[in-house]
Amino acid sequence: MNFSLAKISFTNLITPEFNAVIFSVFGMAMVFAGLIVISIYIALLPKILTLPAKLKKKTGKVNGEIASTEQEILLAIAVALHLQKDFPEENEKITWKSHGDMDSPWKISGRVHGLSVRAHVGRGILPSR
Amino acid sequence: MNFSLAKISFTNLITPEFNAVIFSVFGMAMVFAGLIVISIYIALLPKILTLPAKLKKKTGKVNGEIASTEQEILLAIAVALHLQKDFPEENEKITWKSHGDMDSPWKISGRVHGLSVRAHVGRGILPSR
Amino acid sequence: MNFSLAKISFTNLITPEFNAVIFSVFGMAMVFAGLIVISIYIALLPKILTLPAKLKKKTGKVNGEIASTEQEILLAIAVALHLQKDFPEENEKITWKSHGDMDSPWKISGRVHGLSVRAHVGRGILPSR
Amino acid sequence: MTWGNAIMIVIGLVFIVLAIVKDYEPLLLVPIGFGILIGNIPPIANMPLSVYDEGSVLYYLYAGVTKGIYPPLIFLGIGAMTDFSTMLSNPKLIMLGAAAQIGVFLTFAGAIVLGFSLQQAGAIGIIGGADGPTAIFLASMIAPELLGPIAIAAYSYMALVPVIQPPIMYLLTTKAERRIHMKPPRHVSRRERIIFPIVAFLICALLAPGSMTLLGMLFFGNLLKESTVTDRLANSARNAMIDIVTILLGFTVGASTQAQIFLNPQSIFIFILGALSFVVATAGGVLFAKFMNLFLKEKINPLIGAAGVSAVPDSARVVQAVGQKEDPSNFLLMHAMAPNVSGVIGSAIAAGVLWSALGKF
Amino acid sequence: MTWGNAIMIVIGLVFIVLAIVKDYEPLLLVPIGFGILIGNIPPIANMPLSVYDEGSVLYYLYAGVTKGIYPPLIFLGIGAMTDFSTMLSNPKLIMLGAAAQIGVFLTFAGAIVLGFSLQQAGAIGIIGGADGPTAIFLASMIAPELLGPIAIAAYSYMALVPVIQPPIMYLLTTKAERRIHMKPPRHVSRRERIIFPIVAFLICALLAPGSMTLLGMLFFGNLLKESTVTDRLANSARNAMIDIVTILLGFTVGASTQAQIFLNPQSIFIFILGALSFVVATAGGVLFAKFMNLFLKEKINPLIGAAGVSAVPDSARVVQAVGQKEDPSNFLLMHAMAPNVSGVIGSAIAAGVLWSALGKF
Amino acid sequence: MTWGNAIMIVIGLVFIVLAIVKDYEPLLLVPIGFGILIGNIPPIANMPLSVYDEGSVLYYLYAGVTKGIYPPLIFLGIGAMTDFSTMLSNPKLIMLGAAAQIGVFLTFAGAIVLGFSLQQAGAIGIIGGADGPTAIFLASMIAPELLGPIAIAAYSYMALVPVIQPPIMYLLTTKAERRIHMKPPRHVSRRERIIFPIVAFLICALLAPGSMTLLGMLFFGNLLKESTVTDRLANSARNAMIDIVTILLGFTVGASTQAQIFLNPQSIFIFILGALSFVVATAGGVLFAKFMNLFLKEKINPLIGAAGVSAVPDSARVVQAVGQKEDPSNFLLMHAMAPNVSGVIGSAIAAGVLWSALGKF
Ligand code: NA
Ligand code: NA
Ligand code: NA
Repeated sequence: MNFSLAKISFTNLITPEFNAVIFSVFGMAMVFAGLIVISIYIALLPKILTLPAKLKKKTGKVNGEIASTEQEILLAIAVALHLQKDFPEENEKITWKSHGDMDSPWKISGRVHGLSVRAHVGRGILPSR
Repeated sequence: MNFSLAKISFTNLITPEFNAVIFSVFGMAMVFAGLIVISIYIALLPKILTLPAKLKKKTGKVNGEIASTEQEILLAIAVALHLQKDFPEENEKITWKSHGDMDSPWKISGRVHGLSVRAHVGRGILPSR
Repeated sequence: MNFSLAKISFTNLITPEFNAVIFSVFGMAMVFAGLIVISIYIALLPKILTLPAKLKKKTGKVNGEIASTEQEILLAIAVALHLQKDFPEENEKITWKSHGDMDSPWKISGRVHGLSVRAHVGRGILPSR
Repeated sequence: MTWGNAIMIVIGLVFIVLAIVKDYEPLLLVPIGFGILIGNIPPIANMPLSVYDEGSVLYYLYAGVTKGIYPPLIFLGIGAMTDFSTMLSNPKLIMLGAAAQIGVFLTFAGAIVLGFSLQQAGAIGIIGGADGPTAIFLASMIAPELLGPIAIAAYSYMALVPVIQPPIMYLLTTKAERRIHMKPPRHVSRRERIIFPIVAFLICALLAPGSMTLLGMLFFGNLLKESTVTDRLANSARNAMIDIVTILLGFTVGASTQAQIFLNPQSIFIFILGALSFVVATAGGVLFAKFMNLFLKEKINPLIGAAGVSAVPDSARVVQAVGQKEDPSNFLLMHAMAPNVSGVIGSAIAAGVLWSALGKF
Repeated sequence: MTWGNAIMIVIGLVFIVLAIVKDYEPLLLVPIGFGILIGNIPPIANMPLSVYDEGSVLYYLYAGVTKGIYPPLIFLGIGAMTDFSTMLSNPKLIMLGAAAQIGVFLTFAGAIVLGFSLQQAGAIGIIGGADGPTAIFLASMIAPELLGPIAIAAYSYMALVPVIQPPIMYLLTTKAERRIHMKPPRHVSRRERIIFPIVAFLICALLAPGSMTLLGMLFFGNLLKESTVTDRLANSARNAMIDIVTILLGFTVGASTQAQIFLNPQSIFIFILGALSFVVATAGGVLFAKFMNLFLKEKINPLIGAAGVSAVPDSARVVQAVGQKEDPSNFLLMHAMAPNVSGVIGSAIAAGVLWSALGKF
Repeated sequence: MTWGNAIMIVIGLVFIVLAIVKDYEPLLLVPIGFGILIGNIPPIANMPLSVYDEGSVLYYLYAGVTKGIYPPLIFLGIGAMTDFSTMLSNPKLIMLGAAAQIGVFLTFAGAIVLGFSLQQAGAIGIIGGADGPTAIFLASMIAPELLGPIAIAAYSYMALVPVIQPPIMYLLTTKAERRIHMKPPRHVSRRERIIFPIVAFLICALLAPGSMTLLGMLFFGNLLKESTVTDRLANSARNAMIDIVTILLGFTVGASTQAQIFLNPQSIFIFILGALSFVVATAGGVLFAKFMNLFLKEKINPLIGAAGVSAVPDSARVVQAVGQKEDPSNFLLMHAMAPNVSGVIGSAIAAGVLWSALGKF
């Protein structure tokens, strides 16, 4: 607050306690370091991600997911019909999650089914979709 | 925080100041009490709700609501036409309530009309709709 | 809080420290003053707003905005096609602003173009639309 | 459980029933009503549950009321909802919103006569402004000890506008007056609507700086709406934000009505004065409209003067309903919106004047 | 960076992976998981960064947890989402939500045996309520020093419900029992749904005033939803409001798990007790359903007893999945919702009882 | 009313006009502009109205600024909006976002030369980061006394990016360079987008823990978005939440510009340094792109270096506009987004470094 023109001086940059020039260079170095590491990581990521797929191919693991989609659809139809029949007015309000204006009985039944599946089927660490 | 294996003992459960066993039983009793009362109340509710309807039948009160729907529709048309004519661009922005992205002039006119009606028509404590 | 019937008296209105009657009159005057000034200002506003338009007519400034609409449309088509081609899945997620569920690539390209225009074209203080 | 608590719980239930069955200001009465229930569950000694127990959850949520934070936020949302077009198209009608503030100052005087302190009288008077947030804001600033009863009185009477106003309107107008048709307002340009909130704010704030907080937010919200370049902000302000604040404000104000604090002769006087203030304000608006008609060529329908009390938008709807009963082809709603919104500005100015004169700084 | 921090960061990553890949409670596990990452970045001495450093941003955001403000707001949103219809149509099933609370009190006793203080034991016990917000609320009130581990345990096990419950359900039921079909619930009128939250609140609050804050908000939210006249409020409560609070709660709870504070024998015991409490609660629900069947003509499928632990709506889904595996034509989801939501009420009552007995006032 | 207040009110009006007519950052300039109006209404002695009066409403709302709470919340919302795809598809371009931070450190040095304290110089330097929330956050942490001018300078220049940048871009590039076409970025998988925010956060936080609060929120928001299982949270974060915080932040920052505090030689120096920092940052980005071209086979269009200052997304648009003027078939927008968002990360790291070195702990 106590600001005056008299204070203007290039000698302010380097004092015994703080060398602003060296600090600024160090600061820029940190910024570059952070972004370079991110950059390298991004460049490598696709290769890392395809690694498990390659390994998987070798082990030749086959899981039962292929047929499950059709099953899931049938199940969803069943749930939807059931809800329609017993709760003609309420059929979109099953749980608080379904009330979030975005979930349909279809999605729920998908999740319910996914539940019964998820313990048995080995998937990759992250979905490939 | 000063946690040690030496403290582990079943005698902790019953001390002169606090009997955890009795308290736990009491706690479960409270949980059951609350939910049993709610349960009884729910079981009785439909019967309570039909009570006034039965009493009403006896008194045989007739109100003028039957014809009012048609009137209300006519009124709504009138308001809508009026708004259309005089405020072609603004006709959905009458009041701050109507601006809440959900009310149309139709609904407002319904409410306006409802207003003139509501002092005269006796309704049940809760709407039957 | 220490409320008693004994305190009820018209003499409360005018005490040496505070004359409630005069204050109330003053208060009403302030309310009227505020709303009268607003009222006058509103009455004058349309005339004030047409003033620059009249002055403009005299200076007869012509700007290049006429042809720009067509150009802008062409540009928008180009951007849209480009996005479609290179980012079939992502074409609505260019910037954080565009992600606000309201902007399309069309609008963005309009803004981009508007940008190149706005330094050169003199507009009125407020848009005439 | 004392009898007082039981009475208050019944009142809370009445609020909820009125809101749901009669559709009286449900956005306010449901939260307040349920809040009254929670506020009158008999407390456990030393357990921090109520809005008055420092450290309880309700205490923190109630801080938005005691610190006066919720009302300006509500005004921000209201500003982002309000269309000032009709007011801009017919500036004469603004006067009616000023005239209705007579209710504020007569009630203020009445409360002084009844022995209330000046600060308390000011806060009670503003009930006549028929604006819940304004009443809560002023009370929290100059008479926090009366916040509960004042808030409840203000919101109750706002909900009862369709019951309170019509008799007065009939009493003070002739059948011929009630049948006056008014010509449709002119179109208002976008420019006018953008410039209005800025200039109106400067006028009000320079005249009555005490009204700055409330009117600043109101006009700021309106600018967000009218500028159109800040649509997304206006949208969030008039939806998520105002809804959340309305819930918390209504609920905690309701919860502040513990019988032990609420049921006393003072509160009864406040309720009587509050009813009176609505009557006076309505009469003030209607009579001033008749007075203006003495000088105007194009007569005003004096019914719309009743909308000057604000209670947006209910009193405008009452005007519409009463006018239409007399002549089904008469549509006064749009005309009534002008005094209605100017009544909001009028009471905020009145609150600002009262605050700057009476605030304990 | 200590080994502890590294371990915690791995745990945070596991949470995120479980949420994204396995779809286990992602709305909670993603914020908590990322919070764990931020909480275990090695701090710079004296720099206000963590939730424990007064004046840091996270400290202020974490105040909503330590003051117990976020949980009631989440209950408000949950109330505005929950449909109590199935519960209203079959009041018998409510008992199952009570029976499952045995998990709370047995764990409470177990924690006392292990040498925890009464307050700590109460807060640990409530993990068995399988309700994150309830657990956080009670812990913040009576044992704030254990808030972190309790919250993490509660949410972890809620997410693991599909893993923990099925074995117990199979163990305690016969194939025939798992195949019991239940007849579709009757239709519930709008009136019943409107009156329910009001009366249920009064019952719970009068019996256990300590449950007032949580249940008040739950039923208030439900009234906003069911009254239909306050639709816009209910809508904002169950969307913008609950989302924002969920983000802040999950994130700051996660950030409170600094290894230095979190990794100690106590936390391990809490995790063991927590797992135990879920097992006991599930067993309690299932066994009580079998007990009820001794007296009922229309038999209950005892699987739905497992939904009494709450963990809405995951445990109801588990019931559906297990039931359907036995008989693909059996749809238990709707029936399981009744004990599921009554379990929420049951644990809130239990929390109220524990709070009023053990609170340090 | 002093002359100073009148000048500030005119500045506020200019901000609003620029926002509405010129469409310069309206989401920020409208709230700030209206805030300036309210901050410069002459105060009434002893009446708690301004952001500096303890107990006033604006004081409480301004606490989100002084405590540094709003900026991380805004970063949360920005994270939930930002698509890092282009950056992921072309990691080389990230360097440009680092190079542009030279503006921060040169301005820092310049401010020290002008006699500002180290802390003040750091806070002034970050204006060159061209990120409003970052500038406000750092200023509130290390030089709160300069918060007003720094915030206004940062936002003003961000709004003026289309005016400040083009001349520098023309000056430092040849016509041929401006015409360089870049090949469309490759497709980025969902996995990459999910993993990115987690790893990037860990890298930044371990290198510069001071950047943890801002970048933690940014990447957390992005994870909420990209994980897709937390869609509803991301949605509320990037709509209702960020809008409400933006309104309150802009409005109260504007209201903090009382002429008495704001109009002084210091502020003028800050504005000069701020303008300088934008110029230096732009030059840094452009020149570094040319430097990179010395080594690259596929040349970068050096214009996109200007987007490294961040000012998301305006500087990317400027790049697009300038590039297209030279060659209408050249679409640089997508390419410019990479340095643009990496510039946000870069300034947050710079802020973290300055904070940890200069913070008064
Ligand atoms: Na009023
Ligand atoms: Na439970
Ligand atoms: Na930047």
